[in-house]
Amino acid sequence: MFDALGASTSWLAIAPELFLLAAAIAVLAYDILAEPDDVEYHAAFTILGVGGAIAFTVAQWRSEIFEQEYFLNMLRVDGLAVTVRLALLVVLSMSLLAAWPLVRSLGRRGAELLALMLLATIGFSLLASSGNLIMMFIGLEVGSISLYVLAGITRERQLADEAAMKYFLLGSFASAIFVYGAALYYAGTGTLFLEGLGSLTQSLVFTRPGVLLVAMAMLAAGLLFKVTAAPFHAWAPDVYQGAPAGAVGFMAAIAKVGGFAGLGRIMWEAFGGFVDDWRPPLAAVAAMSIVVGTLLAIAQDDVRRMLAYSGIAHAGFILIGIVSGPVAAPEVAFYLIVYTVQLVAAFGVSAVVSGPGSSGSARTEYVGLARRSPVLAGTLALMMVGMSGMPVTSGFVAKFGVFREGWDAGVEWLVIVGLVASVAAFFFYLRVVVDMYFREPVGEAPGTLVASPRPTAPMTAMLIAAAIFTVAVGLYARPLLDFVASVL
Amino acid sequence: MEAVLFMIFGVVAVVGALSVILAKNPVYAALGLMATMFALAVFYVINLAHLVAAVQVIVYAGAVMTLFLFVIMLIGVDRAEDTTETIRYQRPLAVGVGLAIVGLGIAAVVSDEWSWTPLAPAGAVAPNGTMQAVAEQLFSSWAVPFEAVSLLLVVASIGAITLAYYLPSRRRKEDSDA
Amino acid sequence: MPDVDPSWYLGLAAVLFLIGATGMLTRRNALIMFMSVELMLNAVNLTFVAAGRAYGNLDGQLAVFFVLVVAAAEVVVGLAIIVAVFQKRVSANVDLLSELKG
Amino acid sequence: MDFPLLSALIMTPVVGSIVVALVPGRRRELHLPVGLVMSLLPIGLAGVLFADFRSTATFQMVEFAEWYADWGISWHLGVDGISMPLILLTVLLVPVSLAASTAITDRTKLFVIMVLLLEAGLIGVFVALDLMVFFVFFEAILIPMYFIIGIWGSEERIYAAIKFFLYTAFGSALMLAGIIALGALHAGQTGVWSFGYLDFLDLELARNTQGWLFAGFALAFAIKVPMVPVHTWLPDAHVQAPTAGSVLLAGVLLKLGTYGLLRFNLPLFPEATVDAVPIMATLAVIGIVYGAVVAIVQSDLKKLVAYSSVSHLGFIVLGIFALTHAGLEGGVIQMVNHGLTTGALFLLVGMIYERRHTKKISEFGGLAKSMPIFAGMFLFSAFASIGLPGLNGFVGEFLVLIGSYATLPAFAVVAATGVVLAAIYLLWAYERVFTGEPDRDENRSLPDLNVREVSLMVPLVVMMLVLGLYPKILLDRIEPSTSAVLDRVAAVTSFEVPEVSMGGE
Amino acid sequence: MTDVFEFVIEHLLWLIIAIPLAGALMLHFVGRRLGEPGAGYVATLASAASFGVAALASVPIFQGGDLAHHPTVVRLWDWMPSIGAALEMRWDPLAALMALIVTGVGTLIHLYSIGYMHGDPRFARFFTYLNLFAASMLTLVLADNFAMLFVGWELVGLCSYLLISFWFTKPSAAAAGKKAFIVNRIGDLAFIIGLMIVFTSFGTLSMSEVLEAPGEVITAGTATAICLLFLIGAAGKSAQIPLYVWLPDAMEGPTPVSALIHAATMVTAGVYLVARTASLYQLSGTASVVVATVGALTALVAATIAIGQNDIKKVLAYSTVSQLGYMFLAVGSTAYVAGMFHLMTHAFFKALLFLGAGSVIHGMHDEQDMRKMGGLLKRMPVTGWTMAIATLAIAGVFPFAGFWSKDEILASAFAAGGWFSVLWVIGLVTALITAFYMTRQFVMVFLGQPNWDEGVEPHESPATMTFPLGVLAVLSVVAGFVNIPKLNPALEHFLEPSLEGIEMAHVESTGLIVLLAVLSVSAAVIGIGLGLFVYYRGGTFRQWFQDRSRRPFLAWENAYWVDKMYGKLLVLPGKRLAQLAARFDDFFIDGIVNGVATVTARVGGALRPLQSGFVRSYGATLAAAVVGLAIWLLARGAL
Repeated sequence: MFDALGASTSWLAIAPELFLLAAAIAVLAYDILAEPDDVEYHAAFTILGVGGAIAFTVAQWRSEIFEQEYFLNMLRVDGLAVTVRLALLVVLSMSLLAAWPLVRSLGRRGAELLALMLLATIGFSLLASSGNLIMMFIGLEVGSISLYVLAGITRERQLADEAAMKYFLLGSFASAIFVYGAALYYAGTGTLFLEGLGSLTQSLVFTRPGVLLVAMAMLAAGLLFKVTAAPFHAWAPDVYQGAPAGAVGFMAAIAKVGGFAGLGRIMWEAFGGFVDDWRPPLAAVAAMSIVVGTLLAIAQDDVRRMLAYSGIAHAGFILIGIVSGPVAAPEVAFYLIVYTVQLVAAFGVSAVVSGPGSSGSARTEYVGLARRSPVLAGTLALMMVGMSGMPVTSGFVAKFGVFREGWDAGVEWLVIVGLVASVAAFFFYLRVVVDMYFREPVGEAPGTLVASPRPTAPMTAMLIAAAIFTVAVGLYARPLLDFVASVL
Repeated sequence: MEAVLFMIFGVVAVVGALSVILAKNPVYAALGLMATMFALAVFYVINLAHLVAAVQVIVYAGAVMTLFLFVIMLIGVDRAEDTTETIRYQRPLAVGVGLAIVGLGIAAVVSDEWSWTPLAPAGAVAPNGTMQAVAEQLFSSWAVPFEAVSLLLVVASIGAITLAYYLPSRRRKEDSDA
Repeated sequence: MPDVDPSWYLGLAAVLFLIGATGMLTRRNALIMFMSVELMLNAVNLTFVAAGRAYGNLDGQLAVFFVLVVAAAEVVVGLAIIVAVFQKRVSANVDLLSELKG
Repeated sequence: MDFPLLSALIMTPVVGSIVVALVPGRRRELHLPVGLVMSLLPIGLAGVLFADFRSTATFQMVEFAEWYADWGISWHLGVDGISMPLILLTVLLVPVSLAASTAITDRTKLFVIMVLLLEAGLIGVFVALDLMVFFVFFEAILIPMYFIIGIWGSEERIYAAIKFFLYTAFGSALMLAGIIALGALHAGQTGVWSFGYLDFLDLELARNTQGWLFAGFALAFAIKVPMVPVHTWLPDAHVQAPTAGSVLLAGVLLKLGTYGLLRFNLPLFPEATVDAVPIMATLAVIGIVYGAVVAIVQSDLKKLVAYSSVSHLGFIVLGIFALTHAGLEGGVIQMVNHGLTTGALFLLVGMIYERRHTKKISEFGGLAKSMPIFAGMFLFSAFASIGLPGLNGFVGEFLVLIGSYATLPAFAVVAATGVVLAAIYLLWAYERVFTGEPDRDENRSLPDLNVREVSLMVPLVVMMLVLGLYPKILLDRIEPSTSAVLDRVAAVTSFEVPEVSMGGE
Repeated sequence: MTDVFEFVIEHLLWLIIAIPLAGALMLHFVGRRLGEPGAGYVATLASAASFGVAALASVPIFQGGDLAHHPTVVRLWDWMPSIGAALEMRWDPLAALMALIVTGVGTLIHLYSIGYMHGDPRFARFFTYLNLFAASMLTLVLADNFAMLFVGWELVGLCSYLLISFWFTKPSAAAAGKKAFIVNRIGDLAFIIGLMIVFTSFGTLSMSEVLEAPGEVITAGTATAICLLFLIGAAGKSAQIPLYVWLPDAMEGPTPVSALIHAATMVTAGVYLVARTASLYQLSGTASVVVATVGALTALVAATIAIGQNDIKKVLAYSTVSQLGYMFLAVGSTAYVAGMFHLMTHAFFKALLFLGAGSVIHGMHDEQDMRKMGGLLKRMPVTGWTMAIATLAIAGVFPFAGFWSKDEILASAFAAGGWFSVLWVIGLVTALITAFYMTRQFVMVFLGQPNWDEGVEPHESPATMTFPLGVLAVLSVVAGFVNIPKLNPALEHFLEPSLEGIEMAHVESTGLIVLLAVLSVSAAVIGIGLGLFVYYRGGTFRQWFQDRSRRPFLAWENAYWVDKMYGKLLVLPGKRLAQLAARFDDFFIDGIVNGVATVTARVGGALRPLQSGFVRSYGATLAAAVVGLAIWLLARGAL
């Protein structure tokens, strides 16, 4: 069938996705056919699939197909695609380790969970590498629908189905808006390819392409929804609280990575010529995200909800990079990698503390965690410090990167808003540290400790990896920075 | 001629759409939606999108709406719904948003600046959306998206199974404390 | 040549999209909200088709197919979610789903 | 300099903390001693630093390595006469405060690690010649300090820790904006980003721009100092922190503020500095008087010492913004002096707190009878703090006062009242705590200082005497650097440093 | 032989300070082991050795050679180079005189203390402080750099603090020590400000350079400012109005301390300072008038208060204040030699008085209330008779030491004329009062009927205590002969090199000198007579006197309520202000800080209802945001 595409075909270009898909299918098929009691084969398939995907993503970067377009420009193998794909795969790998207890506890549905995670990754990976709005839409939907299901996968719990329902309703609403934006883009340009507008910009006979501006608003809105930028954020706290702990880190991280990749493509590439139009409103969105996320995070008593709001603020910070234009692409990618690692690890800890299938994770559960489980407390503290953007952690380098670009791009006020909000944000990040380290666990009887949560081995490995990553990158981020800068 | 058709089916489409959001009974809403879909199918034909029109009728009006009605019946919500608003500020907000959009539309009509002038290449002929024409495109330049939607279907089916397939025996004790 | 300007269709699509969006915001029955989403997607399709005709290419029509599949997939998952919710709450009223807030 | 002495200075405590981390958790009794030994290593390096230091204005022991080349950040370290004394102070106070922490029995390992990391951060701040490196260390030290206060502090520790953290972080946020702006300005003027201190010295900044940047930096440093009215985190933090925390907080952390003002605000924004002199001097003088006045009526010994810090730090700021040779020198040496004296006072308060578990002045009385050595040490440190000639406190204050009179006569006169007020609050406190008959049973039988406690006071006492009698040992090394700063301010602005002949001639 | 002296001056001058300092250090560390009386002898020896070095170094000065006329400056080390602060010593007649007084009287008092402090548990510590004091005071008088002078200036304050509150378990003693230090600090504040001006004007703190020819560098106005500030400093140290209040309280300290520090040496530092900076005062002119006025007023006020005191040491304390007033009057009247002269004689007789009082207190088992004494002359003859000599000396009876010096002061004031004539009258009246209250004291303590408490058996003190009394008594008699106007102006000649170029008030006419002397002696005699009449002869007349003078007596007894007033007007409002400031800090400044935090958190909380949990309102927000975004994009160009 691909013969018609001629030279435009490249298996390598879609190899990572194919590996993931193969793994997903294998897991499902094995589950259906063999009805296994444990998940060891699932693990093997998944590892193979993810490993292959990572290997081929690196291969894409290293081979001559890099910086080329394939399938008649439907897919690209450019820096953004490769970086984001790698980021997605990192998120996936970490999340798989974190989700393993959930996979086990779900029984048969564990296979479906794995498959959905793999498929969601494929979806966002396609979103990040597509050169066509419809392709992008499909990727977005593959990812999103997987996430809707993930949100409700422990459906016996009331909060889980509420989360799934909210996520689904709002998600499909946002998707409709996105695709209407695509339609208007088509109406304005006659093409669905991203670079179409760029080539048309010179020959536009109308001075104010209203249709395109509305299209821009709607396309942006659809993706801003995914990355939880305020005021498109309302679903995030409810979903992150209600969805099963084991999967929520994955859900939050992967949508953010994919969403920002898409946003970057659309804003920088398709609407690159309209930068003066979209920069102020997008900057406003960034500011609003930062402020709303920070203020509401302060008011939270549930750690997962707090992380959701902080995620809104982080979306704002990353948006500073988007606002700064394509020159900030390395910084945005860096931020995404750094932040999602922390996010997955933090949610991972919450999954251990509150149970893998839990909905919500009250702060009181963390009191005295440092005594009960130093590894969990230490990691979570480090992640909190990292997210808050303290120096010597990767979070600082990431924040500094986007701030610098923002300042360079002329949105100094936004940087200052971000800086001040970072200070307020210390409050809620450090409050977790307070609970874990400064307060004593209150047992049933005096002197007895409440149950000590024990992370599983994969989880521990993931947490330690995340911790090392956070500190190592905080101390010496140059390899990673050089990598994203050279890829992008 | 086309104008007449546009008027007639335009009214049908709008009325159908309005009945979706105004009907107290979901069944009426579903039927209204179906009416709109049929009206749109007519427009597709007018706009030379023959295959689309056919698919619209078969898949959308036929399959999807049937699924809707099936679920309506299954979960027995085919009774009238109280449509008084209970969330504060929801109605005014919705109305406000609506008015803003209408305003935008009017502005778009009035203002020259925002007028929409498609740049059809000189001598472009409106394509005839026959099955063959569509298929040629679908299997060449749109091949990847076409393959990708299969993922979508996989996801959808997994989702449906996961969410709706109910296995009481598999319920774990720790899952039931909600 | 048609005596109806493509922009008429675009206008009609916009109206339908708007009605769909309004339904999304005003109805609390999850099923009707889904239908509103479908309505919005139909408006998108109309836009695609009309614009495609104006530009003289088939991309619009092809897009419709994909939107249609997406819509179908959404319906499947959405209805599954509704069923799941209904199994426990015996209601499709989304306003009842407001335990997560703040 | 082939051997990266400064990097080694930073890394030694880090390595030390790793070593401590590797000590098995069961061997609780080893954590503190091992940490103490580890904290002694930097003293050796600092000794080398002191010995190799040349009294010139240029930066020495410079190390340079690319860090984030395209962002303009490099690992650029160096010391001059302004930072060298503060490094010595840091490496001296850390072992002392560790040795004073035998009362910490809970999570000792974590404590020792935090103190050592804090030390690394503090040294880093003082040797950084790249503003981002500086900022990284400046901000990073908040974390260990936050833990030290929050875990091992007293009742209100959580409030104090968070307040300390947020307050100081707020200041540094605006400073970071300033740093980024400077980087951007550098990019604008030269085409490449840089955060190098020496590069920034070459920037040409409009007066207006300087004003904004000055404000951003100054706010951060003013909070750190702390200057009135942004000082209220200090009493809380001091009172709640454990002894080691208080010692390091007062001894070194506060100096980051004054150090920053001197290192960055003056040379980078000379015109704005000259413009800001009235404001900064006013705040400094208000701080001197206000801090002292508030200290008088404090009922908590630690709080009293904390407010005395507000007062004493005011002298440093006044000296810096007097823009005279003597003022700047006095400011720098007063940083060291305050670190020694206030550190000693906090140590002593900590020792009595360990015995009586209270810091309330009204709980004490007549301690001089039961604890004569303690009383003597306290009185000695108090007089050093009051500014008794012959002890170190006087040198700094006297230089500052004399130095600032030339340019800010009215301010200097008002500031001098701080000298009287210091005597009032400290001697009154001494009177209430130490004199009279010990009327409470628990005060009557308190054991006097033991050998450990005396021996950790001795280095401080000796330093107070040495610096009081022969401050030249530092002044000679400080002078070229402060002169360079002044020359820069004078060269760029219309400000004229008053030419008072340099003695003798 | 001369070479030895020169060698001492040029190379060993530092020993004068270092020996007592070393003594202090040694006693600090091993004093306890030395025990009693070893520690005392070590200290005394140190003081004596210092006296010895000072005496050796003084020889060339007495010889009046080159070394006398050109002050030797020895630089020990640089202290704060940028403000010209160095540790520099100066050896000239003035310094030599002061050094000899300090070490000489000091040694005697050290010796005396061995007996006085007998049995005190902190015996060694006491001598540590005494030696430290000696070192500090010598630092002060030997300084050739204002910075070094200030070192001594403050260190003597420290020693004063330590020694006043030596018996710190007594709350009043502790409070007195603190008060002394703080009041002194107020003076020091002015002194420091003065130093600021000095440095800013001269660019150095070296005294030789500043005092060489100040007129070439600064104007009279600046000089006045400096001098007035120095005056306030001196008033603090020398207990002049308005800062004298600490001195009476300082009597809480052991009596030898009162004798050494609060009579003979430390309190004269102010006088020394004025004399030392005479060239500045001369340049100013106005400042001298103020000095003299302050001195005269202090003399009068303190003398009247002394009448009303019943504590044997308080009388002496106010008498000291009064006598210091005389010295100020002298140096203010530009009679620097007279001032130094009185400083010297006063050191002898006031030390004697204090030591005598100490001996009495010692003998009376720590009783200090004179109303409970009387008739002690028989029990304590040595003390009594030496005290009698001292009383006559302070009263200014010919030919005792006090007569010569006081007479010279009054004569100089008279000679200065103008306003100084008024001051002269005050001085004369004060002389009368002085004689009166001293007589009163002597009578109440030594004459009349014993009013001892039961069980008190007064006894004469041991030899270590009476020996210094004897020496000082001799000095109180003969010291006046060193400077007899016209006949033997030895001291004047001696000090001349130090006061080169200073114009001093002088009475030229011999007749006038005699006349004035007669007047002052008459005042003394009348005072003594009145005293004897009222308190010794007494009976009905005493009753009459006391009835008549009840009101003033009340005022004198309470020292004009100055302490109370200071308390009400300064200390209490100060404390209130401090409390107010502390409240302001807690509630206002910190309130704002906490307020910002609270408001932030509240805003966060207030925003929470927006997240209502209703999916439809989320949808509405989303829709509104999209529309808003679109409108913004569209409106940008349209508007």
